[in-house]
Amino acid sequence: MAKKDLVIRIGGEGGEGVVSAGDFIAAACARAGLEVYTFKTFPAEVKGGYCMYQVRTSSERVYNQGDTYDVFCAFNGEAYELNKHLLVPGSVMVYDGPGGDFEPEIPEGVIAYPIPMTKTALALKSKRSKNMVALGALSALFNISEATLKEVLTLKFKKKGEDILNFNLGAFDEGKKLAQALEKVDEFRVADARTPDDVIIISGNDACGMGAILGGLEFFSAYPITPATEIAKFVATHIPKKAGTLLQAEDEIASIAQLLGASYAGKKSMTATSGPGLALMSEMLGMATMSETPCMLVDVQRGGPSTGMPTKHEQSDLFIAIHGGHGDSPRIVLSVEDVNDCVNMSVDALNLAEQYQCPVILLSDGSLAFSTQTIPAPKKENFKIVNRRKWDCKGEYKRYELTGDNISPMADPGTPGAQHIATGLEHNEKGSPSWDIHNRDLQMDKRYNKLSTVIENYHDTEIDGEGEADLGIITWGSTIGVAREAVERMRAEGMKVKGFYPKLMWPMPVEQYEAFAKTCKKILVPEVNYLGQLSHFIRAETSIDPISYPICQGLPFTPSQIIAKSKEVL
Amino acid sequence: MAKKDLVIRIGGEGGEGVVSAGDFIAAACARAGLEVYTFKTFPAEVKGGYCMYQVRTSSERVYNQGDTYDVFCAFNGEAYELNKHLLVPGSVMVYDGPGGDFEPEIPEGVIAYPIPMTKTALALKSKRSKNMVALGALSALFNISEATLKEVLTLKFKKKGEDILNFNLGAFDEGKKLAQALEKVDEFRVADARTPDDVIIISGNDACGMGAILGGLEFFSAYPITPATEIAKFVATHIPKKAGTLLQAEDEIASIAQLLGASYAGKKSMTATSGPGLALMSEMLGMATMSETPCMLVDVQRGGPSTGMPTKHEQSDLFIAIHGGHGDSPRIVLSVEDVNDCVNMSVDALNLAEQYQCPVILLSDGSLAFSTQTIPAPKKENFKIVNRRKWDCKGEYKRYELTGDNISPMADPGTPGAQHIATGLEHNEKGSPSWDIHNRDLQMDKRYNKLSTVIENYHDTEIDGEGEADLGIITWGSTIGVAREAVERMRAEGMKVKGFYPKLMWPMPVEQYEAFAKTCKKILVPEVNYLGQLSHFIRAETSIDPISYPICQGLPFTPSQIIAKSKEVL
Amino acid sequence: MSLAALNKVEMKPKEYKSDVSVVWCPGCGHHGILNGIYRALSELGIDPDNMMSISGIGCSSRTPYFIKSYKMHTLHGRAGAVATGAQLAQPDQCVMVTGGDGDGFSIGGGHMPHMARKNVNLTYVLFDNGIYGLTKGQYSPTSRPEMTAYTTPYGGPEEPMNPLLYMLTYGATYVAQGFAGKPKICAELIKGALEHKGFSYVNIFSQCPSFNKIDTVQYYRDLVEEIPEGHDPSSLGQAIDVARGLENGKSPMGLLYKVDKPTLDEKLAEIVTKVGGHKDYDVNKIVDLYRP
Amino acid sequence: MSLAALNKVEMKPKEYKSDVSVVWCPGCGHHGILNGIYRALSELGIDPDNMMSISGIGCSSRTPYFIKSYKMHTLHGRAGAVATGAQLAQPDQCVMVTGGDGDGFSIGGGHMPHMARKNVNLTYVLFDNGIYGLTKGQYSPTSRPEMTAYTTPYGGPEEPMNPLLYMLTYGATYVAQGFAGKPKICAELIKGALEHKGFSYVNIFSQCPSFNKIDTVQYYRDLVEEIPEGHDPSSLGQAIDVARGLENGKSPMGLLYKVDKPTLDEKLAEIVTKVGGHKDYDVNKIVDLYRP
Ligand SMILES: Cc1ncc(C[n+]2csc(CCOP(=O)(O)OP(=O)(O)O)c2C)c(N)n1
Ligand SMILES: Cc1ncc(C[n+]2csc(CCOP(=O)(O)OP(=O)(O)O)c2C)c(N)n1
Ligand code: SF4
Ligand code: SF4
Ligand SMILES: [Mg+2]
Ligand SMILES: [Mg+2]
Repeated sequence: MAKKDLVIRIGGEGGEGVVSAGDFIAAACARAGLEVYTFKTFPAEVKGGYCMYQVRTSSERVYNQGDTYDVFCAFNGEAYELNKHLLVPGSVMVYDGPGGDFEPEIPEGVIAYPIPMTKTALALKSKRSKNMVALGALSALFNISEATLKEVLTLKFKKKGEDILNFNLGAFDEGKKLAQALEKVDEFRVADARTPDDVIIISGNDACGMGAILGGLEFFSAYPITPATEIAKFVATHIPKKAGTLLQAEDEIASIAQLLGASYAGKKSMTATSGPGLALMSEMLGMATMSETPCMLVDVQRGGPSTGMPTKHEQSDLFIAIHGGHGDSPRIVLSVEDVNDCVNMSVDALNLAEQYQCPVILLSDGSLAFSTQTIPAPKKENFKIVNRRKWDCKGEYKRYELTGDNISPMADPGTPGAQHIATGLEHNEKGSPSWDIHNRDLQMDKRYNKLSTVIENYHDTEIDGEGEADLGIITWGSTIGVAREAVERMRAEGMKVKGFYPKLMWPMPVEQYEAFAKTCKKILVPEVNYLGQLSHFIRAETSIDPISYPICQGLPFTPSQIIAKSKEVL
Repeated sequence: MAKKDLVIRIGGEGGEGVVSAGDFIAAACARAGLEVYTFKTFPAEVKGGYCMYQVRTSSERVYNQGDTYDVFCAFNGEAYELNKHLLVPGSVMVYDGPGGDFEPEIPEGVIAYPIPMTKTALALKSKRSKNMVALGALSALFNISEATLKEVLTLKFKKKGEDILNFNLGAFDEGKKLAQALEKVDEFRVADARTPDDVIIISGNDACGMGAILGGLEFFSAYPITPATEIAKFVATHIPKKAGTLLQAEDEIASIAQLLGASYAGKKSMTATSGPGLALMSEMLGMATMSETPCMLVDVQRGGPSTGMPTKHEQSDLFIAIHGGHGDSPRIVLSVEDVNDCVNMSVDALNLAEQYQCPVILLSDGSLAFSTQTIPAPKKENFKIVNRRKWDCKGEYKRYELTGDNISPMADPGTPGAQHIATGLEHNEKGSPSWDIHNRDLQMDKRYNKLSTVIENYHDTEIDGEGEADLGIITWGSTIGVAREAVERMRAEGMKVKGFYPKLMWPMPVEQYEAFAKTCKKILVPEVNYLGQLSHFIRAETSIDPISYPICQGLPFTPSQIIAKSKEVL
Repeated sequence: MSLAALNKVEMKPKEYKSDVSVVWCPGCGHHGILNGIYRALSELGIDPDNMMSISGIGCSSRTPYFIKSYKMHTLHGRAGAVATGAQLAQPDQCVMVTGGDGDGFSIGGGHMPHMARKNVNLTYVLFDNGIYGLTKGQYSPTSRPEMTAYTTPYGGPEEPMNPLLYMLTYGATYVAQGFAGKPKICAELIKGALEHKGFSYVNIFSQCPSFNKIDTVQYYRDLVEEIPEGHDPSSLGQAIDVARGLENGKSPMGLLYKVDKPTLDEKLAEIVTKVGGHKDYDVNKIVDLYRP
Repeated sequence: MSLAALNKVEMKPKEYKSDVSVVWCPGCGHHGILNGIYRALSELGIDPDNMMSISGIGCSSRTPYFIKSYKMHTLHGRAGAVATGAQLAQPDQCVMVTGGDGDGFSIGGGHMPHMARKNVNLTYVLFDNGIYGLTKGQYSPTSRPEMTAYTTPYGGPEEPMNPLLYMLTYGATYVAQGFAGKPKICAELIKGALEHKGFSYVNIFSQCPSFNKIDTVQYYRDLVEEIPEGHDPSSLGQAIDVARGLENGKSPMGLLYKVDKPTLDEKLAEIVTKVGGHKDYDVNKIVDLYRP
């Protein structure tokens, strides 16, 4: 398979402009009509610490961050130390030298381009221009269109004034010159510009906010928490334009309580949090279930348990999302694969919450949260918006009426003649407390059975591949993108491999799982957590006996990891 | 099988003395050397409402509340209405009449004894003596030793003064006379007195408190919640005698936080709550896991989800107990069968928490909470008390040292030279924050692997029966006692049935489950919740494909229900 | 409330009774407070269709069941936070929270300051009986330390809190105190609270004869005294003084404090105005911001 | 603390530094507070083996890592509750909580009143920077409304709280305020707090140059002023007045309030004495109470 993509990784100290350099490259590539998938790791410390930004770009669809980098740009010695084990023959390193804080040893077969970034920046009398020097060099070395990059820089810096803009462009040019003075001996280059599709470039968190607003969100309350806070920032910036409301609550319990109040009062409402916040919300989620109040929650998963590894990637909240309440407390759980899903499935989640009058938890994760990706520009017109079923104002109003599909019409406060109570107590059709055993059966059945149509109403789980296979890969969340590439590459090697990529995690489309598994000799379930949480549910709910492949080191899978494991189990 | 037991049910209005009448019968039977198992349902309303107290007593071991009553004593019309469907030929009703608030219709074959309770009480000028009149009548009719009952009454009332005592004894005698004037046509009688074993009679909640104190509890903090609050009451009364500390916290989060602080500071600590409280504690339980702080928690389950049916019986917190935290957060989950277990397993739970330095959740349930039972008198001397492994004061102290068994010695504050941090962040052996991927693997493995010896260290799951069977019943919690009788009765009918009664719910002794299942053609799992929560874990963790039999109406199983279902599935 | 915006109805106090029968013990102070609420609603002519009654868990938190209105019976301690969301969602409706001392100041204590300082436009009526009634008699943050109760068989170890002083400190814009034994005064104070634009708090002493054996009707009757004439309810300083106790050591009954400040919904509406927001804004314009 | 009961050590301030390096941004006020803590510990000669440093989550909550002592880095908002348990378990040790305005008064706000009114014998040092530092700049309960921040791009809609007034209202028995720019005064106030028997609270203004762009060092320098001579720290009334602001509108720096009251551990010990409790009590006697 000819290599169509290029992966550039920049590593340095937080505050050295690593992130903005990466952002500029990503934006320039996107502007040039290429596909972009970025991946970042942030320092866990408050300031400083190692920070990494990786841009993968291609003229074809990019599904994940890639196996490793092709080009590594080292801003400092720490970054070099942390990344040198990945310098394999044929890979390229651009580094701060001479005059940086380290002297790299160049392994056999690795191509190294020294660019005196710090020295040049100091000569320009601004340490902060280091990243511009690097950017200029990278542009010249790897065919990242100078014109486009300069457009992007201009857009960014012109707000800050002509002087700042020109200074940065100047530093860029210095870097370019330094690179042009070197002899290029590698073959890596960013693909040529194409006519751009109708795309946007956006991070997972922003995309959740965007999806929610496209989905008709009217009320949002949350408490800040890494890595979910950017969703609140997006909504805070844009919801007032739609005359909607954003509150920063005093804690997560208050935020979901406010959500339920607003939802009861008729507004499409949501919150966003991460594992610790979800844990705190467990009790109130049960109230949403019992009172049948629409409730949409995004959980951007991070490394657990407890405070864990807050800035690290993990997919380990499936247990709490599905089982994390006392009593039998049904809910819908969705999980996104990529940034595009963040938009579309935020709409889905709001729709499902309204349609089924229950909690809907949308799982995202730490690596998607900050991954910027090019996605088709969403259009309001293309989304179907679902609103809660409203009372027809006929007869006596019963909030928990046993209807044919177990979904009872709602009546917002202010509706004449439909006064009723939303309650966390077991209740009869009218909402009055009831411990009658017959009523208990009816209402428990109602809350579960109304979800029986979720599976048929939601789109089928995607199957990647046809016919019989030796191996079927079932995975979820952002690991799907990794699996897609692994499957494609294995297939190219002649292996018979298929993929099954669920987005509706609960209720589980058991028949779809089983039908898929019937076509595969073995089932492998890679996921980024310790116990193999999806494997657990597959074993519990289906007849499939999967091979669980959990990893739990704070990093996403690479395609190669999945390929290697697939070969091992076959 | 000759009937050796007698079940007397009293029903009436909360406040009419139903509970104290039942308590007196239970105490008298226990004093007479009989086994006692009581069962109550309380009004959910603040005052008034239907209230039921049932005493099952026998000269042999009693495992559960029974299928139904033999004798029903109706204090009022509501109680009669709610219980008349259980009046079958041969059963007996004692009722308030003439002069009560209802006129019962006596079904064919039912024996009815009218006792004018209200009228007699009014004649005595104290409505409150109604229950004494009933007690006297029941004593005379069913051979409940008058002498013993009067001893019990004397113990109770003499504190309140000679007059009150004599008045009550007088009312008792009135009831006795009324009954003696009737012709006894049934054959029910309480078994004759025997030399009492060394027993106590105590409720499940009190027994949890007692076990904790026998287990060396030093610190208790909780927030009141039905049906767990009596545990705090017991501890509040008795822990100061041992110079221990009880706090009523401002909420459940504070109570488990205080617990962790005290435990870190070296004290054996616990809390007690019910489902909603457990949900609120989810986040802090993860902190206990991550910081490896001993943490013992009793969850007295009640009808969920949300506020649900707070005074009703349910076993539906297995999901949250095992899976209710974000991230992969290991813990130990135990579940009691009866009041005797409440004592013994509270000791176990404290021991395991200390030994494994992790959260231990002990599940009890609403019907056990208030069920008083005769149990062997526990003796301090018979309990093995486990304390946390202490640092040997040699070398450098590392809080999270990777030892052979993955259990690291602890050092209480005040220990010279062992300053360290307990943290919810991922950390290295010394406790410093670490995102190193190798360290991450080691510490995740440590937290899970240290629990790998729990199964071998805890006693094996009891198997009821030998050899091959057509049906194996696996159940948990107070349903075990019901299954025991069902199995016994089915066996007496010649059916080949066995039982498997786990008390260690997590980690699951998978091999024991599977070995048991191998000896049974079919496996039936009755449990009082909606989804079949234990069945879920059996399907997920073992190769067994059980027949799930969940009921969820706020009431415990009866032996007959299990027998009927067993016959159905065979 | 913005009562002006609401259409008025003519209903007698007893017409505000729902068809759920009141479950409280005979002699419970909560009965008196409920009567005060009925009367206040009637005097203001509040339309039950435009009212939301919201509560947590406790005997007092059963109140919404007994009132004709839209209502939520939520979780222990969370009524205020739920009501904040409901109020912001429907800023023109009348929102009333009812609940107990435990519900409000123990488990719910973390939400109180924020509701108050944000000046959420709702009325909070706290049924203060110095005990956990529903769970059968544990001490609460307002219990006197000499009380022996469920978990304090040897007496309580804590100083009680002062709800009025808390609320003034938190920035509540209407603070008053009543006593269940004086339903007319209760009605008056609740009426004032409902009329007030902003966060209004009414603390009402309420005896729990079943579980609080020391704070009897008579105890409360002796404890309270009407705030002396001449008190200036616009002065926070004076209000704080009165909240700390009248000169004769009694607990004040009446209106301590009332001030006008912008409410949270008003401030949020200002933001919408500032950005020129409206329901029909074309959200595709937001998408456009993310084109490369 | 019952410092008397602790053995004293001779250690220089810098000897209290742990071997974990400080991670805060250059210019962060938290550095100054930490220095104040080191100095106070040194002056009191506190033995690190007999001290517990406890925190929640936030930049400020990283403090325990930098101090030689036993320590816990707990959950966001829960440090006070954890410390309450730790203090009661080891009443003779020195317990200090450090944390931020968000940690203490937003998510942790529900625990504050109870710790204070129970007079838990510990010291709470609150690093008040009017912002959520660790999560990169959202408004906190002490942020000024004019601040535009992460979730308030159009300005904040809320009135800030007054930590000093809260703590006085809650019944803290020692209340003081400092400013990170004055580490000596901080040291003095923290020292007094650690010496105080009972719940002591020290609020310290601390600039966050990275995310709070309006509450600069200069802003705080202009904001604070030492409490005028003649202030009587035993008078709650005076303390409340000062907490509401000095006459010239400035924020008070110094000791506002100090009073002696029995601590929670003392009161619980009294109960033990009352029942004649001791470690060797024969628990079988409790079992005997349940014989039929
Ligand atoms: C999370 C949670 N914890 C505990 C409880 C149990 N609970 C119900 S009401 C209550 C206290 C009630 O006291 P208060 O709020 O003063 O109301 P009152 O009954 O006195 O009117 C408690 C502790 C609960 N329902 N939920
Ligand atoms: C349950 C939970 N919610 C949210 C967070 C995220 N979080 C961490 S620190 C913090 C606020 C920190 O602000 P502050 O306490 O003022 O300390 P500072 O960083 O300003 O010193 C938040 C919201 C968390 N860790 N846990
Ligand atoms: S228990 Fe107390 S508060 Fe509850 S209804 Fe009865 S008297 Fe009222
Ligand atoms: S972010 Fe602010 S509070 Fe945190 S270390 Fe930096 S300056 Fe200090
Ligand atoms: Mg109360
Ligand atoms: Mg802060």
